[in-house]
Parts: sequence; structure tokens; C-alpha cells
Amino acid sequence: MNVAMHLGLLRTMLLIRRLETAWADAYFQEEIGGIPPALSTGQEAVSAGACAALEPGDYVFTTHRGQAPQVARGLDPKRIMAELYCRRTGYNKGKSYHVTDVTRGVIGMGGIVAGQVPVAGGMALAQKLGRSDRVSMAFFGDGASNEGAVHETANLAAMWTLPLILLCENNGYCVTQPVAVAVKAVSIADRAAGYGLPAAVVDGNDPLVVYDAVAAAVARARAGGGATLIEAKTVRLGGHLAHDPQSYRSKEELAAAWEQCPIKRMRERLLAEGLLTAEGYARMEAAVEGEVAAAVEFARQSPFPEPREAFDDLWA
Amino acid sequence: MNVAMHLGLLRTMLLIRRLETAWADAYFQEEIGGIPPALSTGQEAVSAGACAALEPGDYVFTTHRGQAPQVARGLDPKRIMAELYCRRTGYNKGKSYHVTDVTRGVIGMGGIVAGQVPVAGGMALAQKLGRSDRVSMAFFGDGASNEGAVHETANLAAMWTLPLILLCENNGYCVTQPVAVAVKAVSIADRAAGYGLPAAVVDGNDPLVVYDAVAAAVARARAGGGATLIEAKTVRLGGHLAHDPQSYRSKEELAAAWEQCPIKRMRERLLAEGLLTAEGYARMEAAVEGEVAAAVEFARQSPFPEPREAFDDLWA
Amino acid sequence: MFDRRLFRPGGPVPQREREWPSFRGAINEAMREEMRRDPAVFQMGEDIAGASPFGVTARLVTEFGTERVRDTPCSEVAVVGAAVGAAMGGMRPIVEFQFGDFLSVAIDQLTHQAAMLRYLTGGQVKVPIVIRLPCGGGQGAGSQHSQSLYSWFAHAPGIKVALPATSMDAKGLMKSAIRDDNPVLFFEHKALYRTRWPAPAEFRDPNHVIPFGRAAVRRIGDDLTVVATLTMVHHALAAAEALAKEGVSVEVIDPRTLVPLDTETIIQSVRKTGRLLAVDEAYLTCGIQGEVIALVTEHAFQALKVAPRRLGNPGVPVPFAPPLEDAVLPDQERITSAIRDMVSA
Amino acid sequence: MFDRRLFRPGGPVPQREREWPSFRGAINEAMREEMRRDPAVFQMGEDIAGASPFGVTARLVTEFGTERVRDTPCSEVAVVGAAVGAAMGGMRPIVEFQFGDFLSVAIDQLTHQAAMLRYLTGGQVKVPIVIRLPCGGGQGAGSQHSQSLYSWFAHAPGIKVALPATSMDAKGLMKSAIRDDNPVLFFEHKALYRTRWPAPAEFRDPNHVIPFGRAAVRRIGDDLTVVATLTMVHHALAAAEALAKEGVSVEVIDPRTLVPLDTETIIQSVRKTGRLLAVDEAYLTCGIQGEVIALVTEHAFQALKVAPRRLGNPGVPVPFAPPLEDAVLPDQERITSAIRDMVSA
Ligand SMILES: Cc1ncc(C[n+]2csc(CCOP(=O)(O)OP(=O)(O)O)c2C)c(N)n1
Ligand SMILES: Cc1ncc(C[n+]2csc(CCOP(=O)(O)OP(=O)(O)O)c2C)c(N)n1
Ligand SMILES: [Mg+2]
Ligand SMILES: [Mg+2]
Repeated sequence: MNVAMHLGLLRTMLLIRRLETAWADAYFQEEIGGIPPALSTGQEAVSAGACAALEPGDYVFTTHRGQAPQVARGLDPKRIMAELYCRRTGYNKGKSYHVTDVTRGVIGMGGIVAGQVPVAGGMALAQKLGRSDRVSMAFFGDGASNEGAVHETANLAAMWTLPLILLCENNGYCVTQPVAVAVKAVSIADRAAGYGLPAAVVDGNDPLVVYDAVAAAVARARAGGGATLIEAKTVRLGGHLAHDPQSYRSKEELAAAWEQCPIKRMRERLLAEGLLTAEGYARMEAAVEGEVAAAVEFARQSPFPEPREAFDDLWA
Repeated sequence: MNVAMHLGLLRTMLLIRRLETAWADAYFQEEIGGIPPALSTGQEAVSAGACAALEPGDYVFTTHRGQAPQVARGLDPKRIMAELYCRRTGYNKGKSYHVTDVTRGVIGMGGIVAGQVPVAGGMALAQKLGRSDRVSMAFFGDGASNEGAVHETANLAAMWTLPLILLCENNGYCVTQPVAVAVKAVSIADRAAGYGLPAAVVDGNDPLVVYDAVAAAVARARAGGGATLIEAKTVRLGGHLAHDPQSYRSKEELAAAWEQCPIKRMRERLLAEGLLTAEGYARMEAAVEGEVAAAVEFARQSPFPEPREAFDDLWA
Repeated sequence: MFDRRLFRPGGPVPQREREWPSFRGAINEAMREEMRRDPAVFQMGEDIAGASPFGVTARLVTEFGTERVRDTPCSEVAVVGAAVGAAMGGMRPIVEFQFGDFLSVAIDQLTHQAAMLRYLTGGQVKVPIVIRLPCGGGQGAGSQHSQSLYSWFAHAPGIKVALPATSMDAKGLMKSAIRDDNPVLFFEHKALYRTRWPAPAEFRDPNHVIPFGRAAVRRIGDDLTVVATLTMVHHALAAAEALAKEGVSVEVIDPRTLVPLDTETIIQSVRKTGRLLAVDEAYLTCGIQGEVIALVTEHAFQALKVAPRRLGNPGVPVPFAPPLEDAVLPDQERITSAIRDMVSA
Repeated sequence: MFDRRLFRPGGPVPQREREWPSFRGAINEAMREEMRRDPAVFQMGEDIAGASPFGVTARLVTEFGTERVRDTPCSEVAVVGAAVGAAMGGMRPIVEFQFGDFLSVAIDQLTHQAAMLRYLTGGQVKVPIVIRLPCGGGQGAGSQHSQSLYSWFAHAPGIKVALPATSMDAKGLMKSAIRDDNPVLFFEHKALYRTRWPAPAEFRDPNHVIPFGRAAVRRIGDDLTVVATLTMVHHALAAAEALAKEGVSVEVIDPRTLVPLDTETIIQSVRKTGRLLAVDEAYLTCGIQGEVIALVTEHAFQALKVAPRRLGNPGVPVPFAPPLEDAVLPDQERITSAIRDMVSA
């Protein structure tokens, strides 16, 4: 691990945070309507760390909270934002809220909780059948872990030794439901044993820890060792969707969660270790702000799709 | 445990075996057509032992291999056989292969593998909401254990502390697929920990052992302690369905499995312990044969439903 | 006609609408009254105790507690199954889906278990469940949160299907749904939740129910019959109003339930008008629109003056971007122009 | 016309049928040829390597090994999902369901993932999968093993639907299905598996395919058009044969694929005959029969001499007992009497 990588992870997290904040602003200013933004605020370390362990040719399958891995895999913020603004220049040409860039191995799914998990298993199967050493990674939440789709896929991945990383982003909530209410087991990762899969529970607010766990799982998968279940424990700092006032959480709980903010933690550590200066951070922030502002501008300037385009792209 | 109960369990197992053999005969003699019989040959101890631990007001939800629990819960062999012969006098009036007697707490399901498991959870919920101390038991196979429905129900049962017994009848096969191929974990019961449920793995070919495990789970459920997952390891001695020649199993494997025949084991033990004589067993067999012959006769003599009855019973 | 503000708080209520009950409040009230009346009625769903996305279950937990207003995990198969089993055990569960599309993960529990178990057991059990399914597009909610899939459930036997278009109907049909001994799917168009509609005095009567299988003739007319459901009822009424000025007299029929369907009222109307337009957001192929056309053609062929027509989603997922979404769904304008074509043909 | 012997070995093949390919053998041959041609084609399903219930995948494992003929566990959601993902990754999976009804547990993976992902991604991915679905009743297989649910999948956008009725079509349509870049559901009527049908010489040509969207006119006639699929094609042909002796000339059209549907051929036929009967085992409400009636009524209203009619399952689960099952499904006799009614009306 080198300094550039540490700084890169911090920058990625910052870009996720600010891009999403801009998206939420667009919603609150009624520049966009429809389903409200699903932000990863507080969870940026999971995507930043996990995606840093991947290479070209690997695939990630995202959830409804999908902007973090998009940014972490290097998608163009302009075209992400254009999609969220429903513009034709968006990655999906205005067809969906779930940004996809197949060239960078990001398949945006997430309309149906856990629906992406079986599909990720299938991509892993194709990778295996194609004799490549590439891997697939399915993001899913603590809430999603209770869907049958996850169970079936975990077992199938074990049975077929698929190069799959099942990355459970446990942010403590399924909308308003705390994970402790929905899952009586000590941890979601405990379920791996029931499939004969290796598992790890990691601090999801430290991108380096996430990186290490995912890198180990990726190495195992590339070597033909099959699937791994990783539970990254993290915090959701915002509401479920942007409009959610979180009346079901106490001030104290939220304050404690903010102490875990992965950007704050990483920044403070890098400052303490002397790897980053206050000016360096300010420059980083300014650069990120500039990138985000350009993305918003690009989205605003982009045309909406034409009505007739509604009928394109259904059939291959 | 007393002698009468031991003898009763043996008799129940014998009745299951012979009733089902008669059903298979009817199929081979082309008295009945359609989907071939699914026999519990080799697995009788699971239903006999498990149902002995239940009381009136408790419910069992059966699989496609459902005759064993029907007999074990005391359903009338005549009306079971009539249903299998598609007659109007059958419990379901000729509507289904999955015999139901709601008065004795047997809900015949099983057309869809694992489909009965969530429903059993719901009955357990009704029992809990109704403040009764009654319990529900879902039978399901090793193959079914890989369906998402089982996962979701196990978790929900843990979350809601439902009076539910999840009874996995692991007969080693899902049609032609050995359980060791489909499940890489050491045991299916290992999955319970991932839900925070207690579990047990038991010798499913000894009805007393099954009885003890289920009785403990029932006691826990009645006392408000919630659900239990029990894996009863047993053997399927016949084909998946009656017509299956089992070309995928070796002679040696089958011979070893027959050594585990629960009827043989129980009979030999009771003989050895002096609780049963050869004559006593012969009398028991004769009585069972008589009961089965009467059931077949009843079924044969019963009328088919009238065509217009096809349109009854859809709506309440 | 309906805004795209999905989860946003509504603006101030216009003066004349103050007295009118809101659509979502009507459903809430129906459920509350029935839960008071019958202790067997209880609720399950994701986030229904606290803050369900559309607020239809608001404050029920305060009165009835978390045992009868049960938050579930994200496990729709287990939850629909739990409803089926609980119903067989004497309860009357109501299940909320946050978006009706999600029922797609639990179809087997609906069509093979809830809907078939009574039949398969020769009538030994009954399965009185209500599943509430927010549906419909025009809300910028994306392809997997905007469908109107009731045609599927009219196809599969053993399921009743209710489609309320006004507050009065929402309340009265919900009460019928809860009292019904069969599985009922209750489709709630998301665009209707915040709307308010005038209601007669019986709206307040906790004993007043609206029976299944009786269509509402929303507007009487002579030249053409529009059969429409949910928001399309209101689009059709607006079209009819506009066309009246052109001298075209349009009858608008809202079936209110698809199963059972009040074929009689529809056929009588077409016998009078001789023209039929079926309008729905549903995908067209094998949709409810074609079903209505087939029924009328079979039973009132002689009465038809021109070929019947249908409007609906021509067969693409409901897209995310508003201009695309508008291109796909029927609306007042398309209804108006179809009617103009048909009466001048 | 078809026997109820489901899994039993067939009796001896009658002399004149010896040369005719069997229906199930035709599907097997199509898959074998395509697997030879294209290494991306592979199979997944329960027990397909060894002894799948209807034997359609027989001996494929010997040639292609267990990597390309993969037995799956009982996990249909994961398996359909695996097909979707593998297809996006460049493979061409074929998935077998032991009975098509079981797809009910994996509908989301089909309609929201397989069918929508191309659209949602703005055309970035393609999902070439074939799902094989044994279907149909009359086999004593019970309500959850006897349905004909293709109307649902014609309703949902993005899914092609093939319904072969003869060995030739089974082979040619399967080859088209495998080569198609979209999700295809391939419905195989269980009663057809052991049947044999005469086939032209091209049957043996591994390059011969039958394109989707072209109906087969199975019999030419002047008085009435029957549109029928699967076994109903044969019931209709037998009815037509019998009626010919009474001087009634019946045209029988087998659409062969529902999506795309060859509306043109059907409409042309009705323009000629003026009478339409749509027959299918599908549940009637919102079924394919009503869809055909609606299409014809919209497009050829003037040509219709009498009200079109439809036959199908009137709306109950397919019951287990043979006399009940026969009461529910259309057959030659019901087709004959409907036609008699219509031509004498
Ligand atoms: C099958 C299905 N059920 C329910 C929903 C509604 N829903 C959308 S996001 C969400 C929360 C999922 O929680 P989790 O998996 O923990 O992800 P998080 O939102 O915390 O990132 C729910 C219930 C859905 N989209 N699909
Ligand atoms: C959802 C679904 N998938 C597949 C089937 C076909 N099927 C019927 S029984 C069976 C085997 C199930 O194995 P297991 O649960 O071990 O029960 P066993 O037959 O061994 O008693 C299968 C795959 C089905 N009926 N439903
Ligand atoms: Mg979460
Ligand atoms: Mg088994």
C-alpha cells in the first residue's frame, strides 16, 4: 500500500459524497422528480475499498444505492449525473436510475432488492466457463440478505466454485428496520458456513480494511478457489432515500454514526500520519467540487431523450 | 416411552410402507395414470417419530412425498387411497395428489418444492397470534433446503419467535442429485446458526430418536421459545417417483441403504429386546395388509367426480 | 393531470377539496375500521409500522400495536406465505408491498398457494388475504416500480382483483376486500394517493361497503363507451368533458373490480353506444383492454358500429425519464383523439 | 387424442411413424446441433445430465460433459439469474424447468432482469437465454404441473415466446431460439413429447431454422379460421377433418410464436373466412385467445360475419382427476361443436 493509493481512496470517497450531494440538491430544488436519490453517505469506504481490489474485466453488480461503486470504478461523473437528470447523454440514455457502464464492468441493477445477486453469480459462471481469471462482485445490503435470492446464489456459488464475491454492505438499516430486528444471528457473515463458503466481517468504514478483505477474496477467486462472503459493517448517515427525515433514529445514534464517517476517519488518519496536509486536502476538495460542478452543468445542458426513443433498446 | 408406543411406531411405519406399495402397484398395473407415486420407502421413521410428538391442533405441512405424515397423523387410509385413485370420496374430492385433512392438521402441499414452508410459518404465526400453544411443522427435503423460500422462512421464524418446526428430511437425494453435490456445508442444519435458530441433526431412521428431537422442539415452541431446525438423515430406498429405475445409484449403495431400513431396524430391535414376538409381528403385518386391502377396495369402488365438480371449490 | 412528485409532501389543499377525503386516507380508514371490527385482521409489510413510503398505514400502529401492524424483513416469499398460512389459521392478513412490482418475487405463493389451496383441498380451507399493491406509472419511478400487472392476476384463477379510482371506492372496496374469504389483490395507483375526491355521506359509515363485481358508470353518454380503470378513469372523464363541447357524448365505465368483472354493465353500455374504447396503463398484449374487447365482441357483436379500440402501454418497460414515460402511457389527449377517430369513422 | 401416460415408456411405434422424428428427439437434436456449432451454448437444469423427467436432454452430457450440461440444485431463482448473468457475459444458456409452472418462483429474474436489462441499460447488454418450459394439461399431473402460462409472458415486454406443435417446428424454432439474442421462452407441451410427426427433408439440415413470427397455415379452408397452438393445433385439425365431411371448410392457423405474433397471416385468413375461433389450453381471462380476438376485431372488423369465439380453460386450476381435467380443457369435440354453432349462426 502506498501513499498514492491512500490518497486515491480518500479522493474517491470524497467524489462519491459530493456527487451524491449534488444529486440530492437537484432533487430538493425540484430539478428532478420521481424516485428520490439513494445516497451512500457514510458508506463510501465500502465501494472505494472494494473496487480498488478489482481490475478491468471484473464486474460489479450494484444495488439501488449504486452511485458509490460507479464512481469507484471510474465512471464519468458527467454521464452518471446526466442519467440521474434523465438525459439522453446519460449512460443508460435516460432509461433507468441504475447507471450501467458495461465497458467498465458496472451493471446497474437494484430496482428489485437482491435481484442483482443471482445475475452476478451468472456472470461469474461465464467468467469461469470462459477460462478467464476475472471475477464478479455482487453488492447487497443487510436487508437484501434476507431475500431467498441471496441464499440460493450463495449455495450455487459454493457448489460450482464460482469466482464471486458476495459483498454485504451492512449499513444497519433496511429502510426503517434496524438489522438487529431483522436478523437474530450474530452476523450475516455467519450464514456462509451453512454453504461451505469462507467469510469475513470487516470494518466497512475503513477503505483499507475493506480493500484487504476483498483483495484476499479476489485472489482466491482468481486462483479457482471460489466464492467468499464479506460483510462490511458500515453506517448509513442519511435517510433511506434523500427525502427520508429518519424520524426513527435518535440524535445520539446519528451523532455516533457521524463519528464513523469514513471520510473524516481517513482524512484525520492521513493528516495524523503526515501523508496529507490541510492544504492538500483543500486542493483535493476543490478539485472534486470542480468535477461535480462540471457534471451537474453537463447534465443540465444535455437534452432529454425524444419520446420515440422510448421504443428503442428493448430487443437485441 | 412405553412398549405400546414402540409398537405403535412400528405399526405406523408398516402401514405407511404397505399403503404406499399398494399405491405403486395401482400405478404399475395402470389402474392410475398421471404423475407417478412418490413413496417414502426407507423414510417412514421420520414421519412416524415426528408426528408422534404432535397433538391435536398442531399442523403439519407436507411435501410431494406426503403419504407418510398423513398416515402418521391418523388419516383414514381409505380416503387417502381414494384421493390417489382420483375418486370423489378422497379427502380432496379428486382435486389433488396432495391429501389434506384440515381436521387432523395435515395440509397437503408439495406441488412446488419448498412452497409449503412459508405457509407453515404463517400457520405458526396464527397460532402465536391466537395465544394458543399449538405448533406447526413443515416437512421439506434436502433438495428443498436450497430454495429461497426456506431461507426466508427460517429467518422470519427466528425474528418472530414462531412456534415452528422446520423438519428437513434429508434422504440423500434431490431426484438424481446427491445432497453432497448440492450442499457443500457439512450439514443442512448448520444453516440454523445463520438465523439464530437452534438445530439438531438426528438419525432419521430411528423413530425414537426423531421423536425425541421433535418433542424437544415442540416443547420449546409451546413454551414460547420459537422455532427449531431439525435435520433427519434418512435414506430413500425407492426411486424419486415410483417409475424411476435409479440407474444413477450403485447396487452397493442401495444394499447399504436397505440395511438402514427403519422398519427392519425397529423390528429387529423390538424382537431382540423381547418387546415383540415373531407372531406378534406377523399379526401386525396381517392387520396392516387388511387395512390396506380395504383401502384399495374402497378406492376402487368409489365413484369418480362428475365433470361439473371441476368448477366447485375455487371460491369461498 | 397527476404530478410526478412521488414521495414529496403535497402542497396546500385547494379550498374546495378540504372536505373531500384523500385517497390514501380512505384506505387507511377502511383498514382501521375493519381492524376495530374484527380482531382477526392484521397487517404485514416492510416499514408499515413507522413510515411506509406512501403513508397508507399511518398511525395504525399507535392504535393496534406492533403485533397487528407487523414490520417484516425483506423476505416477500416468506411474508406472502405467512399470510396464506395465517389466513388458513383463521386470521385475515393484509400485506403491503412497497411497490406492487415486487410481488414478482413471490408469484408462486400467490398463484399456486393462496389462490389454489382451497380448490386443491376440495374446499377444506379458505385463504382470506388482501395484498396491497401500489401500481402505475407517470411517477418517474422507473421500469420496476411502475407496472400495472393486474392482467396477470385476472388470468390466474382464484384471485380477486380490485382497482379503486376514487376515495369512496378505495374505502368501500377495501372493506369488501378485507371481508372477502378469498385472496384479493388491491391495486393502488401511486398517482392517486394524494388526490381527494368528493364522497357521499355513507363514506363515514363504517358499515358501508362497495360490493365486488359492480361497475360504476362514471358518466352517461350515447356515442361511445370508454372502459377505464384507476387514473385512466379520470383521464377519460376529462376527455369526455372536452368532447362534450364538440357534441360527442361519451359514457365512462369504471369496472372497479376485474375479478369479478361486471361484464353485464359494460355490454349494456356498448349495446347502447355501439362503440368501445378500452383504456388502461397495462401492457396491451394479453392485457385487460383486450379482454374487455373480446368479451364485448363475443357478447354484443351485433351492437358494434365500428371496430373497438384499446389504449395502453404498447409493450416496453415504463422508462425512467419523464418524456419517455409520457410517450408510453395513455393520457387524456390520446383518449380524446382515439374517440374522435372512432366517432367520425 | 393424447394419452395420460406422462412418464411411462411409450408403446411400440406404429409402422408408418417409424421414419418420423419424435417431438422430444427433435428438440434434443436442435440443441445438440447448436451446441456443436457454438461453444457458447450450454445447458442448466435439474437432473438434465442424467435422467431429466421427459428425457429431452438425453445423452447430451455424453457428448458435451457436465460443464456444458450442468445439473443444478433446486434453486430456480439462482439458476435463472445465472442464465441472465452468463448471457450478459457472452454465453448462450438454455435452462430446463422440469415443469414450466415452477418458473413461478423466479418470475422477477425473468421479467425484471432477463427481459428488462437490455432496455434499462440503453442497449448496452444483451441477454440471449432460452428457458424450456414443459406445459399443458391432460396428463394427470395436477394443478401446479399442468398450466399453460404463456399469456403472462406475452404480456410482459421483452420476452419472445415459442410454442411448437410438430417435430419440425420444435427443431426449427429451438434453433432460432438459441440463435436469438433475446430471452426466449420455449413451451413444450408434455403430451407432445412422445408424438412423432412427418417432417420434410430439411429436418436433417443443421442449417435449417424456422424463423420466429411466421405462422403456419396448417390447413386451408374458407368458412372459418381456427387459431390454435400446441396440442390444440392437432385437435383443431381433427375437428376440421371431421367437419369437412359435413361440408364445412376450416382453416387452421398455428402462430408458432406468440411474441412475435404473425398478426398478418391471422388477419388475412379471417378476411377470407369471416369467422374466428381462438383455441388454447390457457386460462381464458386475459389469455392469448382473447388477444387474438382483440387483434382481429381491431384490424378486420368489417370482415367478421359472426362474433368471434374462444375456447380455453374457463378459469379453474387444472384438476388432478381425469374426468375433471377433461371437463376443463378444450378438445376436438368442443372445437367441433363451437365451429358448428358458428357456421350455422
Ligand atoms: C424485492 C424488493 N422488496 C422491497 C423493495 C423496497 N426496497 C428498496 S430498497 C430497500 C431496502 C433494502 O435494504 P438494504 O438491503 O439493507 O439496503 P440499503 O437500503 O440499506 O442500502 C427496500 C426494502 C425492493 N426494491 N425490492
Ligand atoms: C420449485 C420446484 N422445483 C422443482 C420441482 C421438481 N421436483 C419435484 S420433487 C423434487 C425433488 C426435491 O428433493 P427433496 O427436497 O430432497 O425431496 P425428496 O424428493 O428427496 O423427498 C424436485 C426437484 C418442483 N416440484 N418445484
Ligand atoms: Mg441496509
Ligand atoms: Mg431429498
